[in-house]
Amino acid sequence: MKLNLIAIRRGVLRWEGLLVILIIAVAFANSQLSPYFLNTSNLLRTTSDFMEIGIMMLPMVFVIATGNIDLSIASTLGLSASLMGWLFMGGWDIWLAVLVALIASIFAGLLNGFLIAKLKLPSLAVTIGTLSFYRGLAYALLGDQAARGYPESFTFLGQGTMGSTGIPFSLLIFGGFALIFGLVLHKTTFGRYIFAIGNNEQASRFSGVPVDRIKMIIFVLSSVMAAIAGFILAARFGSTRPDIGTGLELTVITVTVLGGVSIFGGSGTMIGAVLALILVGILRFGMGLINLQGQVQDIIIGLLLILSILLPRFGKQLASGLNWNRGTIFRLAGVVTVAVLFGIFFFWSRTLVLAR
Amino acid sequence: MIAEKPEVASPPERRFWQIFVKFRETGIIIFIVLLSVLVTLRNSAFLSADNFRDILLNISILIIVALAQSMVIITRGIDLSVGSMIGLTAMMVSYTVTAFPGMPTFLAIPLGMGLGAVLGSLNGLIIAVGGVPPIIATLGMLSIYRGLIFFYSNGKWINAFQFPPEFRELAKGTPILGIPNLILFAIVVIISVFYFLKYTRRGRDIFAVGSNPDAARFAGIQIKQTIFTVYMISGILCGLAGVLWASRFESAQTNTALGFELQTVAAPVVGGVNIFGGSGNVLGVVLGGFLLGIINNSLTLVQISPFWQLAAQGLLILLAVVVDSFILRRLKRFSSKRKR
Amino acid sequence: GDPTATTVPVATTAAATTAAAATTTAAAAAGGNKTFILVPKALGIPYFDTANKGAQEAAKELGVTVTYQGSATADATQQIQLLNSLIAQKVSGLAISANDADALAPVGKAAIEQKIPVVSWDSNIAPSGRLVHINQANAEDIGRGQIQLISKLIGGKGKIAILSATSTAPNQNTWIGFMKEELKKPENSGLELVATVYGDDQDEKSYTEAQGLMKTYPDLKGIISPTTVGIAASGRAVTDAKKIGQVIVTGLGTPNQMRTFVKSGASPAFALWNPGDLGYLSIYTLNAISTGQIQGKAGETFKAGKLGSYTIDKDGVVLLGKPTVFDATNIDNFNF
Amino acid sequence: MMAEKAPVIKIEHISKSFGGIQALKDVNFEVYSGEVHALLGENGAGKSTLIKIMTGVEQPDSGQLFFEGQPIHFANTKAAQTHGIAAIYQEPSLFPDLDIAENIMVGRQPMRRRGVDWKKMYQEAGTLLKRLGLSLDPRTKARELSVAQQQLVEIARALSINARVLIMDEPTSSLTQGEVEELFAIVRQLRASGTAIVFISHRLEELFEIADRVTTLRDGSYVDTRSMSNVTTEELIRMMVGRSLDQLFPKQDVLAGEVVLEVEDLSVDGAFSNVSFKLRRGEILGMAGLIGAGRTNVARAIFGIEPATSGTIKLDGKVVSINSPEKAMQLKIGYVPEDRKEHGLVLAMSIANNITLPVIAKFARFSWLNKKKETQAAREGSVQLEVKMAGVEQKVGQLSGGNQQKVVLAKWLGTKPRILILDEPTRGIDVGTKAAVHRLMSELAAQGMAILMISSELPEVLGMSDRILVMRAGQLTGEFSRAQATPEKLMAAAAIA
Ligand SMILES: Nc1ncnc2c1ncn2[C@@H]1O[C@H](COP(=O)(O)OP(=O)(O)OP(=O)(O)O)[C@@H](O)[C@H]1O
Ligand SMILES: Nc1ncnc2c1ncn2[C@@H]1O[C@H](COP(=O)(O)OP(=O)(O)OP(=O)(O)O)[C@@H](O)[C@H]1O
Ligand SMILES: [Mg+2]
Ligand SMILES: [Mg+2]
Repeated sequence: MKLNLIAIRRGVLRWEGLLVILIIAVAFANSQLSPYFLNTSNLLRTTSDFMEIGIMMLPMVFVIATGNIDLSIASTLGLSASLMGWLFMGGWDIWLAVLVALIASIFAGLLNGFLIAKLKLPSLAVTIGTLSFYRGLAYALLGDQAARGYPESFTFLGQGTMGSTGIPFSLLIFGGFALIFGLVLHKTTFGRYIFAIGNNEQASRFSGVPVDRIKMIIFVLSSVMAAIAGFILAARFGSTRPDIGTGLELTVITVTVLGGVSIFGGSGTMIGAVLALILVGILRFGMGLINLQGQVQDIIIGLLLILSILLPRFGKQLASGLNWNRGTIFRLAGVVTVAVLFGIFFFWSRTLVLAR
Repeated sequence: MIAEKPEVASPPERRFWQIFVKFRETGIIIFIVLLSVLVTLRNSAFLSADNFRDILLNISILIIVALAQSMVIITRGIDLSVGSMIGLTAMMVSYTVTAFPGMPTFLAIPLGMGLGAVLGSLNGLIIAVGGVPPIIATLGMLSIYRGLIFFYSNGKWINAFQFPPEFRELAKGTPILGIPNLILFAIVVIISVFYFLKYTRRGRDIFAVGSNPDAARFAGIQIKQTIFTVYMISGILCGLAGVLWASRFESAQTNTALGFELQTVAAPVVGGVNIFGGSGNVLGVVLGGFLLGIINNSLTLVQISPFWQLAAQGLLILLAVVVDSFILRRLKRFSSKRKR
Repeated sequence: GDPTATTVPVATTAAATTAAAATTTAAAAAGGNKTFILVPKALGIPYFDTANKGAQEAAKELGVTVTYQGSATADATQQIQLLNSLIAQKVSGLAISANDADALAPVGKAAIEQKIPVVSWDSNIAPSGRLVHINQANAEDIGRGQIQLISKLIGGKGKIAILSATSTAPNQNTWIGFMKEELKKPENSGLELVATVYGDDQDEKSYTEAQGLMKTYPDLKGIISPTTVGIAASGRAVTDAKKIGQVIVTGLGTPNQMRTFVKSGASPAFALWNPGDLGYLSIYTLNAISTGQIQGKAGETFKAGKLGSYTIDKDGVVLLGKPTVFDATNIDNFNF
Repeated sequence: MMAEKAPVIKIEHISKSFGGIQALKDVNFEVYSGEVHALLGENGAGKSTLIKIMTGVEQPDSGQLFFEGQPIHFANTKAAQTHGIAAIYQEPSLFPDLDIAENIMVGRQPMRRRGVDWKKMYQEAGTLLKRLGLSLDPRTKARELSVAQQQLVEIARALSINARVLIMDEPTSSLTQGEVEELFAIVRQLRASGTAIVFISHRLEELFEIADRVTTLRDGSYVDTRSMSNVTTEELIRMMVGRSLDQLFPKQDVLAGEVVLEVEDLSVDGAFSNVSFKLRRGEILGMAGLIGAGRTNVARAIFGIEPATSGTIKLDGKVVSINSPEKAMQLKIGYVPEDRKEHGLVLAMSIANNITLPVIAKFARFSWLNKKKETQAAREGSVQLEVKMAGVEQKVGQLSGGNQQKVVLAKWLGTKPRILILDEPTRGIDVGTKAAVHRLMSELAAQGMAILMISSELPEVLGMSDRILVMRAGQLTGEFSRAQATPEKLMAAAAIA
């Protein structure tokens, strides 16, 4: 029994451990490759580039842990920021505008939640629809205009730092929320319900878990946090255009699953997600410092995502000994041949045109 | 009250009333008809043969890829890398045909499909053999393949004037009855996929694996091979789509088909493919793609303010999904009442 | 901007004097081991790559290093991330084509505070976030020029439509504004602007929009598309609809993309400046600031190699010149 | 006769462990063609694991498998299938989205030149279903089937393989007598034609009816193999449990109290109609019926899962509307569903978390969890039901089928309901535990709980109920007092006229 418990704990800890090791490795590599990496003010400044992602990631952990997905967050971000900007341009007080936009985001979340929890539509289908719908509303509001001229009290949200420490104010906001979301997920009945629903929604329902209500709450949370991220991003930009934050949802999902939250629902930790955010953050920053092109950076993040899951499994297989029968060798030879042929064609054909 | 997964693909029925009831696509067809009537009232050009041909042209590539996407979704997977695979094969094929203007242009098709097969197989290996969850694997490959386009081309696009003139005929030529090749390709793919899914064991395995993977293991179905196959097919069809894309738009750019994956997921979802795997059928996907095509086409025809177009598009997709599920539920209730 | 563009040349000073004023000594000697960064809106776009060619030419002449660094997609968030890592490296200067004029201002300001000179080119940064903006062409010239061009091509009479990039692209909107001004003139009374649509700078969407225009307005005579993606897509849509000669396409495009359509008559003429010169001028301007020849104040004058002398106007804008009109007679002299 | 031929399957010194749990220790087993060989053992004894090794689902840690005398290794189920080994697993494993015919034929669909021959497939499936006495359209989706119907489809699948070895892991656990008879008739035919059959059941009387020999496992170890003709029930139990057992249906006589639940004209469209009955304090009300009679649907309606479309439910004389399980639980109703895998348990969560799920709020202050209290309660619940486990932190999915069922019971007893609905409560539970569960039910009733027990096992219904309702095709067709009820009367009321 002892043995078994240890095995269980190790299973949970392994992922976070791997992330910590990766973070240390990347940090070390960065400090070797660039003299500018280990510089507090540089690190702090780049932190604020990732806070909106982080803030949206927190409820995304909830959403994915229940076995759902929310593709509409970046659009909700855009809608809230645009509504705020639109009201502000219409002469409203900025904080009143923020409040109204925040309320609007609750409705956005309620619509998602209603369609998913009450009408039992798949979250992917619903949020693909609201992805266009909410972004579309942002365009309808601002059209070809940009909202600008926000007061400094507002831009402080995204640009301000804590006194002379250089710690971005948005980092504080994120840290506070991360703590709350983490505790809710791991220490409360709400968190327990999330995991139960993610593992077996029907059994949860049969056990009296208020499945629909919890889903509603989670999707509302997701939208509200997206709105908050929207205000911070608008504050950081000092302006709002209706396309603000387009495409961020994929980054948020990438970070969440890299953090070990099972895409099928039912498992994951908040610490893992935060560690993944740190990992992606310092990796991006480091790659920027050594002047890797944007696309190359994307390739590396993509590889990281895949290899972080692939390599541990592969290692385990190697450790337990590969079964070198003829079938395996044939297949391996086939794969290698195809890969080599593809590689040759790839490099040869590109020179044909590029050389001209 | 329990969550019921939407249910699809019905076998032939004997009793007359059940044909209508069990016909999964009723909802979407009603929606298409309603939308068409409304649009025609605003602009009668909508109903013209010309416009109809344009809609079909515009959705042909989407349907080809959406069918591949559906097969992946039926196995409980998703392929987010389709846009990047299309872009990469489009670029590589375009480079090749411009480098060898003398080569018979139809060879571009097998070339594209072959390249696509390699890309899809890599996805398949990572997912089926490596055990990486599909959404993670293909999210990663989305960036990787897109990055490779950039690396491959060094940012150099291929423009219309660089292609051999016959290359555009690949998609736009009209050898049979004046129907453009592009539509013919789509029809061939639709029929092939239908046959594959309905009449081959491997095709049936796809449904079995998606419906209950544990049971599939007990039943001795080759799960890994099945999963590998759908991703490889996805690659092959993306390769075909890449060639057609380059031919139709007469250009290969670093951002070709960027973001296309969302549409290829939307079409099956609107067409009733169960996003949790196990069910879905070809007709639904085709209708789903058709509906998306109509929405895009009609938004330009009804002269809705361009600032409202995106919102209208999202709203219509939402409505389609909701209306479909309502009609489905109504029909189910009706059929269960009649059973008694 | 890159006419696929997003941001605005705020200033529209028609009176900018590009003519030679006081000449400053050539900056070539002052190069040293400076590293300037040329930041496009995104990588993998030929227009910007051409600008980079010009920038490299300038670098060679000046004896500095110019690195071409961009994000994967044309997105302000990514661009800010990139700029932050560039600032951290303490590069010698930044020349940025901004994805969002306002959003990039704070980070530009931060760079300037750290003594890293910032200029924007092609697509403006709000004045607080850059020292100088290098404007490819005067917005009013572009806007009015487009109308004059289409009027000539369709014989001064008929329905026309505009196919723009995204509805949020401010420079497109500024140009469209001047087009509408120009249309009010009596000599253009025969032209009727029936619609403005947006192709979002996506090939596919632009194509569909152009198709839609021809269907909704069967007697459409011309399409103006002040964006490289849109004009090429329109050319193709007109060709595919077999309406060459009936519907004339013009706007802003690159010669390579438009070559086929110029020759087929789908788009007999269109305009653009030389992006290579734009990159060239940007690096010269940056170098002039970096070496202290100028501060970026209005009225300062500097020499930019083969392009001659430039003066900074009162909005901190340097104007490259007038756009070139490409047609069948000259298109084969250009390759970008 | 058996001594001359080699056994079709022979297992020698097989051991298997999962993580820290030793499921099988040095087990021997063999089965000859033309023999029905029963496997017997308590829940968690290792029966299912043993057959999974025979079918290639699991790989043994050590030991050897022989097929017709030759050593062999099944790397996967396909390999075992090609050797003619077919199996029905304990948990129904159908494809919910496929129709019955395809579930039966999956991977072996009849082919013609132009691909899968659907017509032939429906014909063959229809014939098989008829043979099993199942009047279902082979085009019906498996999703729409009840657990028992699913089990029958599984049996049809195994039969359609024409296997040399047919392995059945508790195929009868949710079948009623009629279906069991039909199944046994087929098994006898197969035995006569030389098929080797491995049969697992916790219903000892079935073993006496069908099995030739029986092998008993205890705690993963081999105990003995005996011929059924010279073994008694008591001996079997002693081999299984290691001790003898007292009474099997220890029903205490209680005086039923006031009516707590009254159902009037309850109907759910398409499922059942006009069901009326009363349930009293301290009473165990049995509910019998054939498969698909609608008993489960009645329970689901009362528990608010699929609310009634008409009719009323009264609690303590007051009309209540129950439209969700949450509401039902507030009214102190509990429901142990028949499908434990889908509805009863969250397999990937721990035993503790499963047991406390319905009452988790009780272990929290301002929703802040007190894990110590929770674990304590879970431990008590699982000890009471004798769950065989490594600890309450163990995942429920790792437990044997019977032990999973005990966790479901522990979970609902933990809610301390006034009215407990049990849907096939002892499905897959071994005799020893079954007796314990029955004793517990009896005690709970004596303490004043009202129990509605749906069961397809006639002896259980007869042995445990104070009163028995019988359903047929969505209607109540009979009510019997404990004294009146006989198997014949119940069957007559349940059978389709
Ligand atoms: N996948 C698994 N992981 C961990 N433990 C397992 C697993 N499968 C079985 N076990 C353990 O192995 C032991 C034997 O289980 P098995 O399912 O073979 O029992 P069984 O005899 O079939 O019981 P039942 O009559 O309840 O079906 C049990 O203790 C069980 O907890
Ligand atoms: N999980 C479920 N979801 C939807 N419908 C169900 C479910 N379970 C049962 N049903 C429906 O209820 C019908 C009646 O079966 P039910 O299980 O109520 O009968 P029963 O008398 O309890 O028989 P059984 O002995 O099979 O449990 C089934 O044929 C099935 O269509
Ligand atoms: Mg078992
Ligand atoms: Mg039942």
